[in-house]
Amino acid sequence: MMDELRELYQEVILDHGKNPRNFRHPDDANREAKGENPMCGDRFMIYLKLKDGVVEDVAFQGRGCAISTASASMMTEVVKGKTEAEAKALFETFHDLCTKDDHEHGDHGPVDEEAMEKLMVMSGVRQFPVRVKCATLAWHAMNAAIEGQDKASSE
Amino acid sequence: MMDELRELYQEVILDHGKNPRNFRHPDDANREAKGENPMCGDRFMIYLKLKDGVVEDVAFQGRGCAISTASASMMTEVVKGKTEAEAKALFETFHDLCTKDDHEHGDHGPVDEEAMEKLMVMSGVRQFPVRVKCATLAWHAMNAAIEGQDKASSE
Amino acid sequence: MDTQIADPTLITYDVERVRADFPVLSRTVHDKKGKPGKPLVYLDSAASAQKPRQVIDAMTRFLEEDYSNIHRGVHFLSQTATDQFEAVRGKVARFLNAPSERNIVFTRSATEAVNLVAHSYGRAFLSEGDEVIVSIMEHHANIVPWQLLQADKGVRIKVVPVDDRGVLDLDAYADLLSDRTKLVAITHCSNVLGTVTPAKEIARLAHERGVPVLFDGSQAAVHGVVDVQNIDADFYVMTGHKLYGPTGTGVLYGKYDLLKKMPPYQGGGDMIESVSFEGTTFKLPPARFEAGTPAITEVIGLGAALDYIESLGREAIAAHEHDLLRYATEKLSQVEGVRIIGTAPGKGPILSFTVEGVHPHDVGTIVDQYGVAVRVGRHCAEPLSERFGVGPTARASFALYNTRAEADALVSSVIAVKEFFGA
Amino acid sequence: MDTQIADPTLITYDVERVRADFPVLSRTVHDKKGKPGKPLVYLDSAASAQKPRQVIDAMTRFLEEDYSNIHRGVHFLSQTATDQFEAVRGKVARFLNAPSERNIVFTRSATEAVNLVAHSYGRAFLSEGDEVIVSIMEHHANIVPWQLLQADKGVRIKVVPVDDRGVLDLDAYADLLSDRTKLVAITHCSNVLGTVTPAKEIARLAHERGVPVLFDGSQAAVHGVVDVQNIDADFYVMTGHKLYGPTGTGVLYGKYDLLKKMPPYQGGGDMIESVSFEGTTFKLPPARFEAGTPAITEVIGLGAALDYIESLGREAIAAHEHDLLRYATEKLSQVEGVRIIGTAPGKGPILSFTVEGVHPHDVGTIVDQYGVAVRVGRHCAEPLSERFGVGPTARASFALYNTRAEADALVSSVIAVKEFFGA
Ligand SMILES: Cc1ncc(COP(=O)(O)O)c(C=O)c1O
Ligand SMILES: Cc1ncc(COP(=O)(O)O)c(C=O)c1O
Repeated sequence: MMDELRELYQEVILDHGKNPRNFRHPDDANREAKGENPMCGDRFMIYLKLKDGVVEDVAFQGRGCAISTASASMMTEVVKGKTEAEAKALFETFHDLCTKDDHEHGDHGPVDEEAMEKLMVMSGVRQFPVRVKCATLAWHAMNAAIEGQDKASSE
Repeated sequence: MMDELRELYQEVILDHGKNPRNFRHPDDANREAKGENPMCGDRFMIYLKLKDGVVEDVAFQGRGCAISTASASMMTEVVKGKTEAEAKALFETFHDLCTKDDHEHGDHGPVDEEAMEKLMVMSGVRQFPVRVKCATLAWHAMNAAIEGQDKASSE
Repeated sequence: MDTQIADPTLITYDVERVRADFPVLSRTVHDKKGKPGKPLVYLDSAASAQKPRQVIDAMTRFLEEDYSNIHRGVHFLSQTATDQFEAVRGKVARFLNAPSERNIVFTRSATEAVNLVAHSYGRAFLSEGDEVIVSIMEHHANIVPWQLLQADKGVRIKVVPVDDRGVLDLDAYADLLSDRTKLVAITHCSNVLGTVTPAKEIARLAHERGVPVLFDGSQAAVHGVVDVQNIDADFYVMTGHKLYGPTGTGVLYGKYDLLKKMPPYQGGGDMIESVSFEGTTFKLPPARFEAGTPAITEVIGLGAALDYIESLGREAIAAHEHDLLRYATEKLSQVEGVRIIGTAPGKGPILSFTVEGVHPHDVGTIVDQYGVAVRVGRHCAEPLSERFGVGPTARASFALYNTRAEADALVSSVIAVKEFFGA
Repeated sequence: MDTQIADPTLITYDVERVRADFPVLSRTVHDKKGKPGKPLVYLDSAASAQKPRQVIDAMTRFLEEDYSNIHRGVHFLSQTATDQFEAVRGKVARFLNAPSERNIVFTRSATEAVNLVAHSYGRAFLSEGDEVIVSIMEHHANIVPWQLLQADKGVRIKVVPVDDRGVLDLDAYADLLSDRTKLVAITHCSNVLGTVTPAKEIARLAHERGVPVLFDGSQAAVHGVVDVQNIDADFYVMTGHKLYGPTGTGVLYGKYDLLKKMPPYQGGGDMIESVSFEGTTFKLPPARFEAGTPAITEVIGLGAALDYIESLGREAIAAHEHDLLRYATEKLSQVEGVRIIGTAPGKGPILSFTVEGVHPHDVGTIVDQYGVAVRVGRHCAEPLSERFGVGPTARASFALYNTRAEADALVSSVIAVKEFFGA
């Protein structure tokens, strides 16, 4: 039992949860989207600076649980500098990581393997289905922002 | 089982059911009220000629089951010539007959004992609670007509 | 009858084994002082079907082991209850061949499902002078909600007639369709006549004019395979308790683009995204239409009921019921003075009838003394009973657990009625 | 604590015997490969209560022996089912001390009951500019229906504040009452703070201006004796599944003269007197508001739940729960960093709290691993969570089957959370 909890709340996650990176609202952001989890009341704003199809900056604000905050924080770290297509591929791959068994992961185009290795720490949520939304919330919002929507669809 | 059925459908009732008395709409009726049983679709109109507080004529039309038709028919026979107060006392006493055990019958003022004896044949409905409404439908409507309402309240 | 007995589907359908699944079917009624009365002959499944042990057990098991409120909890029971509840949405979707579980809204009943559409879709998209087409054989559940909308918004109700067999007059329907038509709401199977309506054709004609169609599948879903995509229904409603499932459950199927543009129906927990006194936002369907705590245990039971139906096979059930209908119709028609109301070809296993000279209410009381449970009255379809000029009728309806012997019991009890009344 | 243990009501209340009535309470959660996990510590009864065997058995028995549709049948089962169903109306009336069973309308849930009033009473008697007064601590079920009415009819919603303990500000309430006030809709017990509101005084002040009052009794009815005549409620709603009864059941109590003048809510079978396309007439309440087949089996189960509660004694239950609340509050307050939200005097057994530095969602996940089921989030009362500036919280709620040992388990699991997070 405690093993699984440790699996979910790895040190990296606790750290990102307490000290989120890129927790700010960049002046020059040109895209933003809201991510909201009505069940627990988590709410994030994701800010992007997109230029020539590249995510030049990405940051977030808001409040949420350790999982969602850590995931948002890590998302900003790995997405920065990626092209839109790369960012979306990362999103899809990360989504698989949180929801599917390894052998079911789809092919979403070339992804930054190093980034995915970093994100592996989040895979513990698979054992906590109700927390999957926490882990993917900021990612959904980031994806929505890239697509020009102002919020991640709740479902 | 067949005993109880015979108790309910006594010969008198079958006869009144098939050949209802006072099945007509008197020209000089000055009161009328509708009685309706939404469950089985029975519908009767009760017509009264009230003069100086006396039921000079009473008749009915409509369609219903053997029980409700017979009861309406017998009602017209016994109520005719009664004062309003006597008619209402008959109604209350008949209602007790159909719904309550003997020892629970209330005192509703002086009633025509002979009429009540006649009406005794209807007491078989007590074994058939769902048919009580049939037996009392025309009576409720008669009572409503005396009170100047145009229909018996459905409950 | 020999040819039917030789029908392979009937041979493999073991009705006695099926009956053993339904505890109530072994009871007697009108017991007197400890003496058993008559064995129950339950021919009132069109009003509500009995429940197999599988359904009762599923509810009991859920309540004893996994019960919790759903959707809002991170704790173990809340998760497992939510998973089981949502799995039934998928089962219902497969049962109706809906494209996805998000097309499935849980309601209290078919009645509530129609009211939901009238309230949400009707009040948002229909206005004064717009027309709703129904048929003369609708159940009150598919009449009164439109009348309430009529009172509220001034819409008009147009009524498709039926012929003397009870067959829907498709030509008249086509003539009623006009630019003013904004919705068609028609039963897929009449609860009085048994008539099965040509749903696909009804939808096609309406869609030619861009008009959405709601089907009341309360009876149809029980007696055959329904494919909402094949008939191209825009809305389809059904009710759990007739599907051998618990009371308190109903289903609204809706095309997603329609559901998505509909405003909320009731307000409360679970249907909102965010609430503040400045402004509240709503979830996407189906959640948008499911305010408050749903009938959780009952939906679990409904899932078990659908599993049960599938385990027997919907086609096998339909064949069995059809055999009973044919058999009972033949036998009952031979009784003098009996008139059968509803003789449409391909009808469902519903047998409404009158006995000359005897009011249906009296028929009901007397056959009940023989243990035979039939419904009498207008069956919540008053305009129809006026149409056939018969007033109330008696109605026997056949379900997956009924037998030919029970049809025989019906017929002999009707003969007893006649003897009793000297009719 | 000694004085409490000496309290005679506590001595006669045998919680272990009570627990034996609830099958689910003996289960473990998070079992792994056949190895039992942690014993369930169910502290989420404010979301939904577990069901005693008596309720489960009543439903099973009904389904196995007496099930039928009601109200419309002359046959044996239909009569006995109708009698049992209607008997529960009487039980509910007695439970609330309503003058008569005709004051009792069965609904799907408390949510539906509020929506019924908003839809029927609200749309008939409120119009643009009229005001509805609610409180800041309402559950969404008593906010969103009025917001839908606001969107529909242009009514305005006024909000009574609470102080920092969660006590309703009666002065502010009195000030909000005006000639524009047409309805007051206030909770009788908050599902987040536990605050019990001064219902009698709320009603008295409203009635001085002729304004009817609806109380949301979803929580209050569970934790004490409610007397609708004594508090002079015009409407009172409650929900069966929190009363140890089945899902799919709710109750609307209404004063009869109010119910009588209200137009229908939903249309369908059983609520009509007569239907024709020329004009339909409706039955008197409560039938008028109960369209379609109700949750028959579930209402039977609700009757068993009320019997069960009465058998333990409502005052004894309240005393037991109050003891648990006091005990748990004292223990939990001693944990550093824990903040308890809602400290009104005389509050119900609901304990909302936050743990400094740890998000409630994480609290929920971790205590769940210890078997402790608490709710986390905004508890469908978002405006309130904004009011206290805390966002979501964790909530433990105590019911008639909880124990001091379970309160201890809660406290030690919260301590484990803190250790885990180094908070
Ligand atoms: C054709 C039809 N529609 C609607 C209904 C209403 O179903 P429910 O009462 O479960 O809402 C019924 C059953 O009574 C029915 O037979
Ligand atoms: C105070 C209060 N009101 C209303 C409700 C709604 O109850 P239901 O979801 O059963 O309609 C709840 C429970 O969730 C509640 O706690």
